[in-house]
Amino acid sequence: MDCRMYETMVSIRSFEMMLQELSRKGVLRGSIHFCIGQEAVAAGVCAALTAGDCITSNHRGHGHAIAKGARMDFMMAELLGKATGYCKGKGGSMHIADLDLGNLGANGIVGGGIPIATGAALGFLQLGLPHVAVALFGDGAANQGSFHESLNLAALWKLPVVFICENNQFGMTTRLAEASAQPDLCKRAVAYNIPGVKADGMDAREVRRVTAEAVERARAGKGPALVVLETYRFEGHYIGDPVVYRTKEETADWKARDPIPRQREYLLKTGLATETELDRIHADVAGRLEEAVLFARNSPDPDPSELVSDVYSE
Amino acid sequence: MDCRMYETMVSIRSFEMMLQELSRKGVLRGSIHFCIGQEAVAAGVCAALTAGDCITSNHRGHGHAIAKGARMDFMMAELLGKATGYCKGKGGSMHIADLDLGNLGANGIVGGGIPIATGAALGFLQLGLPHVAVALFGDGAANQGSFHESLNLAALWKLPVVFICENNQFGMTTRLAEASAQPDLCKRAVAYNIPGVKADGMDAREVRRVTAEAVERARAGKGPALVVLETYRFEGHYIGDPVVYRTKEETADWKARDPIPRQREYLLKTGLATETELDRIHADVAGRLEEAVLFARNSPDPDPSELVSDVYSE
Amino acid sequence: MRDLTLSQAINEALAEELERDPRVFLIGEDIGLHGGAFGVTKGLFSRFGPDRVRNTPISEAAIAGAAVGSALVGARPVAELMYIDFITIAMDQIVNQGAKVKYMFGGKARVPMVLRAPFGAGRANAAQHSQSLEAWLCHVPGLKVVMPSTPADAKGLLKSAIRDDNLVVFLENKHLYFQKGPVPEGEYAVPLGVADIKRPGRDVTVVATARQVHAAISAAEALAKEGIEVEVLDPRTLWPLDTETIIASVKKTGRLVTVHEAVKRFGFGAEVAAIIAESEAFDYLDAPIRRVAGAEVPVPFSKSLEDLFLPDEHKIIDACKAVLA
Amino acid sequence: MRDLTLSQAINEALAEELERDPRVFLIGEDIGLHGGAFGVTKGLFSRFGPDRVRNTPISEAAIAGAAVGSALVGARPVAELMYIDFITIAMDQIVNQGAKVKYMFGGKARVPMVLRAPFGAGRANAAQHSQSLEAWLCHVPGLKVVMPSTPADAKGLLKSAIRDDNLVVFLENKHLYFQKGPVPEGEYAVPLGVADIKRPGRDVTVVATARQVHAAISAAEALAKEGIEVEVLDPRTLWPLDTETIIASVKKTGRLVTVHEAVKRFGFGAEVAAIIAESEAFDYLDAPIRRVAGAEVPVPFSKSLEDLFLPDEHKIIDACKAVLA
Ligand SMILES: Cc1ncc(C[n+]2csc(CCOP(=O)(O)OP(=O)(O)O)c2C)c(N)n1
Ligand SMILES: Cc1ncc(C[n+]2csc(CCOP(=O)(O)OP(=O)(O)O)c2C)c(N)n1
Ligand SMILES: [Mg+2]
Ligand SMILES: [Mg+2]
Repeated sequence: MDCRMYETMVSIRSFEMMLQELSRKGVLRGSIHFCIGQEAVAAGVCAALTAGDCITSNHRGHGHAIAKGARMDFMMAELLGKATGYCKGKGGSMHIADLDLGNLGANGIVGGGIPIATGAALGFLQLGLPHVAVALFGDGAANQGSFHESLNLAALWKLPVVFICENNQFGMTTRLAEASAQPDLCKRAVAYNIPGVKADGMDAREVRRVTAEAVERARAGKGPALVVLETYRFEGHYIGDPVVYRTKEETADWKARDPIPRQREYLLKTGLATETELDRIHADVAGRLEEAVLFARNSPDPDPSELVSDVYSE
Repeated sequence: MDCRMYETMVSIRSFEMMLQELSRKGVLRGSIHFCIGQEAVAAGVCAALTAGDCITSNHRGHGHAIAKGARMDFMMAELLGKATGYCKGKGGSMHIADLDLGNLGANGIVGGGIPIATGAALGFLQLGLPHVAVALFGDGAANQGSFHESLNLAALWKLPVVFICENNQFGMTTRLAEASAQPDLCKRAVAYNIPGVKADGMDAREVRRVTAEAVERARAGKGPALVVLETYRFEGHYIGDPVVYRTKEETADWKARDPIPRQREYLLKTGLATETELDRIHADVAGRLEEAVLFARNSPDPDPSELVSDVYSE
Repeated sequence: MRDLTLSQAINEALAEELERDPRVFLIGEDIGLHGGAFGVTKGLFSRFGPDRVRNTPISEAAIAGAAVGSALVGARPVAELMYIDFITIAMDQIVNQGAKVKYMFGGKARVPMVLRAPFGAGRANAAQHSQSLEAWLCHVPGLKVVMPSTPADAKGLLKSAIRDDNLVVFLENKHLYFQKGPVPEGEYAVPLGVADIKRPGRDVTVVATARQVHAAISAAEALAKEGIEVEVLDPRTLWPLDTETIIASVKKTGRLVTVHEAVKRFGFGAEVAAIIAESEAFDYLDAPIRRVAGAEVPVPFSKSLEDLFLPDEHKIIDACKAVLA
Repeated sequence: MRDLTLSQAINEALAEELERDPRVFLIGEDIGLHGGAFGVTKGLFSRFGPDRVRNTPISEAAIAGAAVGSALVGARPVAELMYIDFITIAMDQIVNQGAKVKYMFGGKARVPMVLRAPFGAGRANAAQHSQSLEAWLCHVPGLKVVMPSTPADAKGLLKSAIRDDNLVVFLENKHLYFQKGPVPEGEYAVPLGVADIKRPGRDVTVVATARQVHAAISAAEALAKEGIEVEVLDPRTLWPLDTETIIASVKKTGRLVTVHEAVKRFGFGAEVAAIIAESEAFDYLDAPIRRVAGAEVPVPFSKSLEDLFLPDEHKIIDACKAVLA
């Protein structure tokens, strides 16, 4: 499990670094939001879920998708707008989904996934399924009305859903304290009579631990919890963001808490893995990524007929 | 002041009892929501305001309007859809407003007035005016996203606004605890880092006191507060409501706390008024009400040309 | 056949579908014991229990999201908005999520849900409780929009809507709730996307929706006495729209009048007029098209003004005469 | 005259109005130091300070409400939605409150506010960041809707919008942000409700909006080489709509093509087509109307599909030839 999380984080980081490279080459189009620095959240949260559990993600969703088991080749193809992509090229970065894996989708609407996760949890209840839904959203999204309405409904009906707020300290260029009158976001749980937990979002094991607790509670019918994970995005909000809103020092401090070396040290220290094994992980990921890029680049554009298909189900 | 509040409550009660009579006669059309039983909220809140301060009201707004100084004749004419009504007959019960008096309007959208009051407070700030805005809304409205977004924004910017939740225990037919995961609504203030105050909404003086505190705090630039006033509507949600959702006993218990006799006793006990004076108030109100009904009934329907006027400002 | 009100017909459809498919459930404000603001769900709470008939807080965005999310994982929610006017709060979940996920995800998602809501003016409910907002929804690829005019259609269309794998918005005219009409016994469904000629005629085509279908029929009966034969066409489903039937009718009559309660501009009538003006029927048009619709104002409260706001038999008669002049 | 981008022209209008009237203020997400997602408000925060240029949390309903409420008490807010797609969250405050209060209150309220938002496809932003939703807003009595195509118009129209006492929705095409055009020095305003003939012609009228005005002009230039003279009409304000100018043009040319990026059905083109089909110009029409518009799908991400989604010069040329055939 701990090695798995390491691999997940390495995959996410590598995937996004590859995107940066492709972007520099001018191959990438559209809005791309990197989660570099936040990998422990995706890896830790998804490590606490079992088959059948589902997530809703947001605009910063590559990590969530990979952690929930998405294939890098289909993701890469989607990002390049190819017919072989997760969404046949119709969705792009902000709409990658894999319903079979329980990823109900990234989302371009800040706060848009929170009611959907709540609804998925309700659906599980209606269908008698033992699954849990997890909503992943940012600190900025917590100021949307959808957050409030969903948490209240979920708490009221004790729905099997966990609300994970990925507090990376900013909503776009706006610092948490400039957007949220209560900067200690987990206190918002008081408003819904549910547990509010804060944890270190730069530590995958800690993330997994608090998520697992909340997930098992939810699965047991005890209702939702709000989990706030303190983290940081190392990159700008989007490609090309001049990042005028924070200091180099602050970013450097957070980079010192990089979740990947941290997990590496832990694995080595505890003997859960050797240097060789970890290097093999890196090599494996690099290999798969290389293939993913090849696959994506060699894939065809969507057929023109695709423009009008998939609007309605038969 | 204490006599004023008494008169206000008597006016509201009498006005609505007259509406009930008119309704039985089949003269009233549309949705009418009575606030009988809740008069202390309207009277106490508005008694804490000064000229220039404004309120936003909701669908149960007759009391708020009267307490903010509305004329019963114009109100009655509006309820009968007459040209002389507050809105020339275009608004009806759910849209009575008097901007000159600082009543920014009743509202047909549950939760719809909360962002507007917040905006009015922002407007005061922008224009350098020393006024305070008060949002009056129900326990049900507190589950709308607009509540969350507005309280956060107001708290963040320390806007001169007070949020008054008139907790009459029900949103339509749904009991507070069936709608709100945190039934102690003033705890929701924690989510916005603002004071949350609970008070007896059946006691006009108590209402005035807590409101005045919050209003002065807001006026002093210290930001908003959430004030939850515990009250009860003695009537159904709307005319014709079969009221299947509560027991006669519960209603009787609350009726025993009727704010009008309570204030009467207080006035007599403290010698602030004599029986004769209070009876005169009743007689005055009855007289004005009689005239209001006459005025309304004798007023003309709106001219057909009114259909298309007032859509745009020149 | 027995006579039922539109409200009873919808109630029956809901009961039958709740019975038939355990994945179906209802969700909305005060739809439980109370049976909803218009009593449409009356009796269903007692019969199917609180898990199948779910009373919510006043949180339209969460209701819509609960429906979209549960539909995504395989449930079949039927959500009720107390008035269509409140879709303004639920719009993001309906438009940006429910309507689009299938396409955005390359076809992999299904959102088998129905959003029911009453609409329309004429009940002194003023500007925030009287709107007809179907045009907004028809403008959104991914949504289907249904608007029945009779109890029989309502029952059959609602059953189709519930069984449909798409997000279907089902719009119910408040006045029609209380109007009776014959409803077949036993199981049947009315397919989505098929118009119904409610009255055949050769002189002018009137495309009317919901309550206005009845006004159009009255107008047609009055005009018949003057020898004018009006064809009253009820699209029943506004999207997908049965353009073929409309075009065929206009080719036959050479004249078109559209009628709806929504504000005229940018309404359903505009789309029908445009479809005809674009189509082969254009060459058959003998006169300009006429649109009869709600006035271009927020709905007023006063009866005298609200009556002026609304289309009615007389306005339809005038329009028919105008296109025949 | 100097050349400015549309973004610069809007920035200039905002700066001048902030300077002129202390009641004017800006409110929106990340519009402060950052200058908004498209940099339109760049420099204004430093110049006018945080009280006049207000950075908000991500709360579109509260932003809209803050604007409506402050306008009601006499301020003159200019609110920015980062993308028009997010109006789905602010819809209640715009439609049920801001647009209707004046009428509901019998004329006593004023809501002097502007809601600015970028719209349109073609930037690989997919289905939730590429919509053109003007038709929804035009369907709402009480709102005005503006959609400029050139920097000069944008500046002049925005100044009129800010000085208008109504809720004006001001829609800015994302692609145009970066296109330059001549903008007069000094003070001027372009009145709302007046169309502009961007290119005169006698053979066919093309009513196009925003970016499509430029596509229509390109099409007109190409067709001119074949001897076909296209009249390109830019309504500039979609509501109130300058129907007179449109009708006069169609009476002259006898042929009509409409062009916009929004989905065709229930779009602006439908209303224009209906207005013509209803008007005296009907008798002058020599051919069916054609609507060129966005495809009837959520906006796809992939460039190859998005290009197909969008109208363009070639589709306009084809439509013109079709109505001339
Ligand atoms: C409803 C809505 N409003 C605004 C935006 C524009 N936007 C995209 S991401 C973003 C910041 C979101 O902040 P947060 O939720 O903290 O997530 P983060 O980007 O920090 O991961 C904003 C404002 C949007 N996509 N949707
Ligand atoms: C957005 C919206 N949803 C639903 C309704 C229907 N409705 C009108 S009043 C009401 C109950 C409101 O409860 P509360 O806020 O507690 O006020 P109360 O009626 O108890 O005074 C409901 C559900 C509405 N008018 N607006
Ligand atoms: Mg963030
Ligand atoms: Mg209540």
